Amino acid sequence: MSYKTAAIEAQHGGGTQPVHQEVIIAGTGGQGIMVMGQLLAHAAMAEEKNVVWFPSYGPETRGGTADCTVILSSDEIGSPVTATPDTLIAMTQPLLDKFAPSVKREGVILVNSSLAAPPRDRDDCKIVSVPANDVADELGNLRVANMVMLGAFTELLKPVRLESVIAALAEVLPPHRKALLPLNEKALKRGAELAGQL
Amino acid sequence: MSYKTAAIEAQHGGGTQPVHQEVIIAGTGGQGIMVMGQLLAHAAMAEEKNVVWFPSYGPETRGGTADCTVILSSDEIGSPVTATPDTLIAMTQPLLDKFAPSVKREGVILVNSSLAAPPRDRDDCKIVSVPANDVADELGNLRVANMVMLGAFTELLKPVRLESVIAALAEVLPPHRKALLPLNEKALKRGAELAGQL
Amino acid sequence: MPTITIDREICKGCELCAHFCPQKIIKMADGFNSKGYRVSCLIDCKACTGCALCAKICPDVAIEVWR
Amino acid sequence: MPTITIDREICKGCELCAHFCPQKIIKMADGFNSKGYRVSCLIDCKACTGCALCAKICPDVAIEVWR
Amino acid sequence: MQKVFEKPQALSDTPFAYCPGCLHSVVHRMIAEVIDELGVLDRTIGICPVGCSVFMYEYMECDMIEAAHGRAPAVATGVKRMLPDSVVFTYQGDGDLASIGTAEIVHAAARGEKISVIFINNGTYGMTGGQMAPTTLIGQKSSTCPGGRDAAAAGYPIRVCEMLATLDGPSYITRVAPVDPVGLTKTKMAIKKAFRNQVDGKGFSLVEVLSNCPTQWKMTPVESLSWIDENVVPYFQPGVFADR
Amino acid sequence: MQKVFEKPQALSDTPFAYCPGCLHSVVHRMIAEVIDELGVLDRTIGICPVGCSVFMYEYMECDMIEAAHGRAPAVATGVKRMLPDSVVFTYQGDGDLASIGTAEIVHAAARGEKISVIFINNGTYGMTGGQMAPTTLIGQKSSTCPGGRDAAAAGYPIRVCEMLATLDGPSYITRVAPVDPVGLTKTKMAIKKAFRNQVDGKGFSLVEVLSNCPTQWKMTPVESLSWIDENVVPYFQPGVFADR
Amino acid sequence: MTTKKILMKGNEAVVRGAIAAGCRGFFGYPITPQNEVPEYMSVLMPQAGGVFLQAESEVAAINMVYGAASTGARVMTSSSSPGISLKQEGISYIAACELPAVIVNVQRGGPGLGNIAPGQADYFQAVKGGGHGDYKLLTLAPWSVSECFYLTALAFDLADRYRNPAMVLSDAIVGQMIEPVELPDKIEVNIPPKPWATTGRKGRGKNVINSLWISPDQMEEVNRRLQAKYTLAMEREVRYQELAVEDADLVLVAYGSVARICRTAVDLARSERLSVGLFRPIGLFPFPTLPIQWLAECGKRFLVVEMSHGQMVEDVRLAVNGRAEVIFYGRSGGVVPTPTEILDRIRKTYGRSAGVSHYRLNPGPEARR
Amino acid sequence: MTTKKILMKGNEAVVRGAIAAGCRGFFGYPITPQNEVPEYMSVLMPQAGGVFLQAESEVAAINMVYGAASTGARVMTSSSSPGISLKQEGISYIAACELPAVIVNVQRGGPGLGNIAPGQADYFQAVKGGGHGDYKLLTLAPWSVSECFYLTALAFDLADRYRNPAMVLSDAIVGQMIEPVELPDKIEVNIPPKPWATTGRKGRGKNVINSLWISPDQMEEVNRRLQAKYTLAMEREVRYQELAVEDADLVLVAYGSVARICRTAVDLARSERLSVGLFRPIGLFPFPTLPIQWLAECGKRFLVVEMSHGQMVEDVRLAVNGRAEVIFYGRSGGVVPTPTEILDRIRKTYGRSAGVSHYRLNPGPEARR
Ligand SMILES: Cc1ncc(C[n+]2csc(CCOP(=O)(O)OP(=O)(O)O)c2C)c(N)n1
Ligand SMILES: Cc1ncc(C[n+]2csc(CCOP(=O)(O)OP(=O)(O)O)c2C)c(N)n1
Ligand code: SF4
Ligand code: SF4
Ligand code: SF4
Ligand code: SF4
Ligand code: SF4
Ligand code: SF4
Ligand SMILES: [Mg+2]
Ligand SMILES: [Mg+2]
Repeated sequence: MSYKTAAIEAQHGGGTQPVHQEVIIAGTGGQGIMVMGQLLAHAAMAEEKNVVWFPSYGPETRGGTADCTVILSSDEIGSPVTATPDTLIAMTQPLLDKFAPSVKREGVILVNSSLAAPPRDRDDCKIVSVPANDVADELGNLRVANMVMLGAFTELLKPVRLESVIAALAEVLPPHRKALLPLNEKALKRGAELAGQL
Repeated sequence: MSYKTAAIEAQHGGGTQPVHQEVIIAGTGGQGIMVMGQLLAHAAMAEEKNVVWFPSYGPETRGGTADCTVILSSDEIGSPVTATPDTLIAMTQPLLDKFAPSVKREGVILVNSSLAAPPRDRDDCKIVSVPANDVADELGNLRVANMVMLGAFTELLKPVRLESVIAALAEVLPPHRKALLPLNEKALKRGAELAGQL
Repeated sequence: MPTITIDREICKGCELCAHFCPQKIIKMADGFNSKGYRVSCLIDCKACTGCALCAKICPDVAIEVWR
Repeated sequence: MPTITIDREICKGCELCAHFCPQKIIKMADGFNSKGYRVSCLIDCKACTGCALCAKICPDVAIEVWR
Repeated sequence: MQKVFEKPQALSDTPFAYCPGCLHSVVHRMIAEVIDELGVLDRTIGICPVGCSVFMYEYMECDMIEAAHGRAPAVATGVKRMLPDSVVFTYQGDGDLASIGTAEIVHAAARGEKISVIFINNGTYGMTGGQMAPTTLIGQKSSTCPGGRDAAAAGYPIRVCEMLATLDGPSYITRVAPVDPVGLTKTKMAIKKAFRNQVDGKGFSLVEVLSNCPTQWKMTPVESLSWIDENVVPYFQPGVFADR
Repeated sequence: MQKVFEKPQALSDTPFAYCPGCLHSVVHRMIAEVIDELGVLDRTIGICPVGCSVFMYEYMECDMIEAAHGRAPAVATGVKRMLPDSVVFTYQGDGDLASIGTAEIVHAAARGEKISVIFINNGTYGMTGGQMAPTTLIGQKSSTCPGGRDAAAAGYPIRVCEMLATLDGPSYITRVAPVDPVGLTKTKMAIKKAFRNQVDGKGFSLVEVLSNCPTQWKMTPVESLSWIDENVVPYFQPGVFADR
Repeated sequence: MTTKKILMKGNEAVVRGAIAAGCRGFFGYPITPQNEVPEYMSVLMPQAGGVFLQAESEVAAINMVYGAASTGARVMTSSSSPGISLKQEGISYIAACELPAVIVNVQRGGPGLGNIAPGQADYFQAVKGGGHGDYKLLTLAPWSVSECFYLTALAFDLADRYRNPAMVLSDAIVGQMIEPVELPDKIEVNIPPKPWATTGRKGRGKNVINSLWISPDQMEEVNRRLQAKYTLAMEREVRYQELAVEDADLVLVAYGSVARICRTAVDLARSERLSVGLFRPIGLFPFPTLPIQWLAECGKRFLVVEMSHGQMVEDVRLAVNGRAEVIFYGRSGGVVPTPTEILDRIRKTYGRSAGVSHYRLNPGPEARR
Repeated sequence: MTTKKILMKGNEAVVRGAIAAGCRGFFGYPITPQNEVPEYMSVLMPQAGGVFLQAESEVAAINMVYGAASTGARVMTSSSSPGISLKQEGISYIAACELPAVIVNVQRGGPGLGNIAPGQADYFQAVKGGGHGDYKLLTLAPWSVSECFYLTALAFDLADRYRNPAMVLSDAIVGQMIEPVELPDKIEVNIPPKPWATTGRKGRGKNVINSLWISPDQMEEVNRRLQAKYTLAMEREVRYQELAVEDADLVLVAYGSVARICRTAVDLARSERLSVGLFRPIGLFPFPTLPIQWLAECGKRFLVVEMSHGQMVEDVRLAVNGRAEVIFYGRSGGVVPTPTEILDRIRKTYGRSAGVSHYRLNPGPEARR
């Protein structure tokens, strides 16, 4: 019994088809970056996948940038960090610039094209532009730009089902945001729709 | 050139006849134990001897016991502490009891017989009783009991000359005790006198 | 004629200037700047007294006042 | 008749009892105790009122009062 | 036509990273204006705290030192004692000054240390996520008193000005509320006086600014100012507590 | 004839190691008497400081904890919160309480922590050799201000009672001077009230005792009491600063 | 008995582990990246009938813990690097008084104010003694959310068993990451009787909690007692995990989050047919000296990976004692080594002849040979 | 140019050394056995035109030093064990900001409140890092009153040379003992220019003293810079003294006051014809690793003597790296080992065949083999 099989068998005892997705979501504090990752994590758990979410903030809670890593896998997850994500979801230009070079070849880069221009030097990746802020503005609240992006990502990569993400909303949104639940759902769906059209 | 000679030559380049005296002076805080040791140290330095003085107190400055070690030597002094003094000057019973067993065979134990009874189990040592408090009381100030003892010690062991000790008084006594200088000198002499009579 | 200029790239859309303006001539614009903030703008230059209250409360020093 | 007892082995000779005694009947003794302190003593039992002021100020609780 | 209001010289070009509507940067600007007006940019040394204003050294054009949480008054003391001709100020939050740094501020005040302290009381730990501060009001919610501050469990808010005014050291102690035009003006004047005291060789000056934290209070900036007016001011009365 | 004054039960038989004439042990005795009188020996936990009274645990018959220098109020808080039915007191010197432990005493007071604090203000660091304390008077000599305390260099003495009385937390704050028969009686009464407050479920109580240090002051005990009366009392006025 | 799988943050699991273990007193002060600990405590502790108190500072918090632990209750505090530095005097007191208590350090990037990114540069402080005097903290290092729960609970047991403070040495990755866990509703809690506690005499003789021993002989006696406990713990409380070491030629040594990253690096290396294994100390004090010594005697080489400039590597070198090559790779200041960069390091070192490494104090961030 | 011989206390010599080296700011808080330092400072510093300030606490003192050092002046603080623990956060900040400053620790018996007798159990805290993060203190250990003077002065030079805090690790023996010294009236003082100091801009661009680096890459850069300095110091600043080691078979290793006691023990041993020598590290960080390694390669055995339960012995073992036997003898809690008991230990170990010692973490007070 090789080391690898041993480890997997010991921990899981089988499963469905092997999945492994490493996602980095990045933007500014206040854009709801963390919530995006957490929704993904909840959805993945509901679907019995292994998942780890790991955040990285700017200065304590304030000002500047925020990013989080979500790793979904049918295997047990070792490293909760990655230097080479499969997918990048970039909500602003500076963060796009920072992380775009790290995405794996053949990877996917989702760009919030309301605030950032798609990278030109990653023609080895699939680049998807989503005008998330504009769409959110249309929906009536700039704050749901994150949901638009997440919806698009889910539709595109299908790491989890959109319903699982929607189901997770209730658990993840902070109490004082509960009123916005329907709007968030709408934004997720709108994002998915957009991605479907691409 | 052996190790030992090398060290000595390097440091001194000769000297008078070799001397080495390790003295422990012990009593209660307030009895002027430290001053006794410091006077000895000053006198020794004035006589160009090597000397180290090292104090050991009870709780920070207060309550309980105090002792100090004085090592006088014509050699350079290594350890500033000793487990086996040549001489013990004990100002109270508890400290006498504590240190008497450590005195070297053939050593000397000076006992303040106003407050302590000479030890019975050290017949290998020279035991000298000085009723220092009574003498000090006679002199008009209990505080100079320490000087009585120191005078006696100097006369007996002659580690330094009594004049050197007297000369050191001016340097060692704290400013607010300067008025007591003549009394201290008197007490030193009285102690020496007593020891001479023994 | 007194007026103000608002640097829309610096503005964070906090609305304090609008709140403080005695003339009530600052409103929040449609759309947003490159950081995603909905910015403020002067809607009636003529009414501006140059009192600078908007500038004094602006946390981001986005406003300059001319008189 | 009120009186006090002073434990001379506990007494540290601070003289506060003498200072506080309204009857001024505590004085410092000649000689000293085994710790080398000159101790206080009641010099006039008859005059003691048992007011216990000496005891209340004695830092070393060396004084007991009888009444 | 001329510019009658613009960014002061003592403020750098770095954009503020504060949340929208946060008054931290309004106070920064006023300090910079005062430095300009007194012409002391070249001899001013500022001490920033640990708190949301931790990056103040990026915003100011004078020499700056980043202090450990709560210790700005001690750091300022070290600086001022070595350089008596300098103008030294600390800028501190309520967690920084009134909680972990209580001993340092009390003793700097008692020593009459010749420094100017700008104290931003926003009733919360803005930077670390809205925990209870020593100045959080009874009943006010925070991430460590989610049900609202309960005096029985968490005690009462501390009035720093009143407390320090019992000391003989301070020259000037005042509390201001920049929530309306008059409050803004008073705040600026108070800061100016606190700095001028140093120029005049006077001792310890402290300006407590009743400030906001729209993010942790979960309010809009405009709401946050009304909230100060209605809830904070009644407990923390503006005024001059020492002037000598 | 019966004994009308003797050593209280709550005091152990260990002889005091204080210098002759030091009032530390007078206050110890009063605390012990109060414990006896209130019948709380079995539920009292005392916290001793670092200072000359560091050995208080040897003198008391109740459970005792030796705190780190200045932290007795925090230690007491930990105890009292875990054992709300206990009677918890701290005993602290002026270096301990008013210097290194400033933050801890201010916050215990602000929280209205249900403890009794006995604060021995002797204007010096007795234990470590007579250094300047935060309560050393202007002009008073110490081993770290051998020429006398100079306000310009070392600031002004801190009036702890007045400072803490600005807080809403404390139930009872008083200063007493046991330098004469009346002062002795008031001291005892104040300590008793501070303890009774706990029995009654009330909050934070503090008794500041103007005490002496004949050794470091380089005076006889009798002189030291007059010195308090003539020099300390005028700056540190006895009185009740909070009672609610 | 386990509840269903739920998503949880490492810091929350610390809180739940503590409460499950019977912790009934929490005293802390906010600092990122551990803020979830006091925040969850402020909700859950009152529910459990315990005490939550936000202290005025870390210094006050550790002294409240000292007082609360004196009453015999299970109590804790939590902080991150700079805050832990402030607690050093208090920790030394708690150890000297032989009080059981738990201290959590969610390490961040340092030194100084540093940043709130992950770090492991407080290892020396934790295991050698950041405070004064000869004491040790029983130190556990979780690498997962589930271990945050179980090792925190274990820390309380160890603290009581040895009457000594125990530390949970977490970091910003372990504390901040969220993963699914299945936690038991209840765990077995055996709190030993504490006849020494200062609870009020209640009829017995008086108890005293004290670390002042003016007589050096008595103080040395206390020290000997402490050392005897540590010796016992060294025999009984060694905890570690080995992964694929049997046939490994090169053994990675790492703890906490870095061990997880190394685990992925081992997978990557194995897929390149490099015989690499992982040795993960779970307890940092007592350190798994003998198991490492044994591996060294088996002829393995070691690559120690830390988010520091070389701290745990000293304990590895002391264990190996010259018998095998010990290579170090470290990142610092909040930089997290990635699986690929570790793989890179493995590739570079792999196949080199196993010479004895010449130890240099403080190897730089680059490996030294 | 030297003055006449005078009697002086170690702590006073520290003060005189500091002032001779141009120290012009002292910020401290009383604690035995270092009280003579602030007391002499309060008199001598104003005479030298400098600042003496008694801080409200050790925490305040170290942060005053941080501020004062930021101005570029030579400044210092001093304390003893528990007080030094309280300074750990501040020390980490000073190191992170690359500020030169001197910290004196007159070590006493611990842990906890302990006592005021001599101790050496703060070695780990001093040289490994009691505060958070990867920093080092340039650490010097005097063994005589005269070294208290010269090493304190040197500490200021080192601090400036490396822009790093330096520690004088004294103890209650060295600090409290009085011996005759001949001190120079003046020593050479070369304070380098400090263009980074926050003195007010005075026409230049603004200066900032800061240890906050939110970006891990920048923070790592700071760490690499620190490590590079430490590496340089390891090459240049190794200080030690050897006594009679050439023909020695057994080498005592000890620092500070214990080294002096060992020196007498060496005399005693030599008089019994035992070939014993003494190796005394004068700098503790950088540690004299190579010289010890060299002695190990020459086949010497080592007996490390400390007033601790085994701290410096780890650095000796790391240097020896399995090449020779390392025996430990320690006393603690304020107990001072006497020359005769060390001689006893020498006698016992002498003549034993030189096997490689099996290292055990934390050897007890008794020697282990
Ligand atoms: C020693 C230490 N403890 C805690 C922290 C974490 N911390 C950073 S800012 C802060 C409080 C900030 O609150 P405040 O001072 O009120 O400033 P604000 O953010 O509200 O402006 C705390 C506790 C720290 N950095 N260092
Ligand atoms: C952290 C720490 N700092 C300093 C000391 C040294 N120290 C012991 S007692 C004391 C001050 C004592 O003064 P005070 O509190 O006024 O008590 P007193 O002796 O006058 O009764 C100090 C500074 C210590 N033990 N611990
Ligand atoms: S200057 Fe005055 S009137 Fe003009 S926009 Fe600003 S606030 Fe309004
Ligand atoms: S106050 Fe300043 S930042 Fe706020 S909306 Fe107006 S211009 Fe924008
Ligand atoms: S009881 Fe009163 S009268 Fe009697 S001796 Fe004492 S103080 Fe004097
Ligand atoms: S008050 Fe007490 S200790 Fe003082 S002299 Fe009187 S009996 Fe003695
Ligand atoms: S968290 Fe609060 S105090 Fe901090 S920047 Fe945002 S609004 Fe201002
Ligand atoms: S030093 Fe002062 S306070 Fe301490 S016991 Fe002596 S007289 Fe009392
Ligand atoms: Mg705040
Ligand atoms: Mg005092």
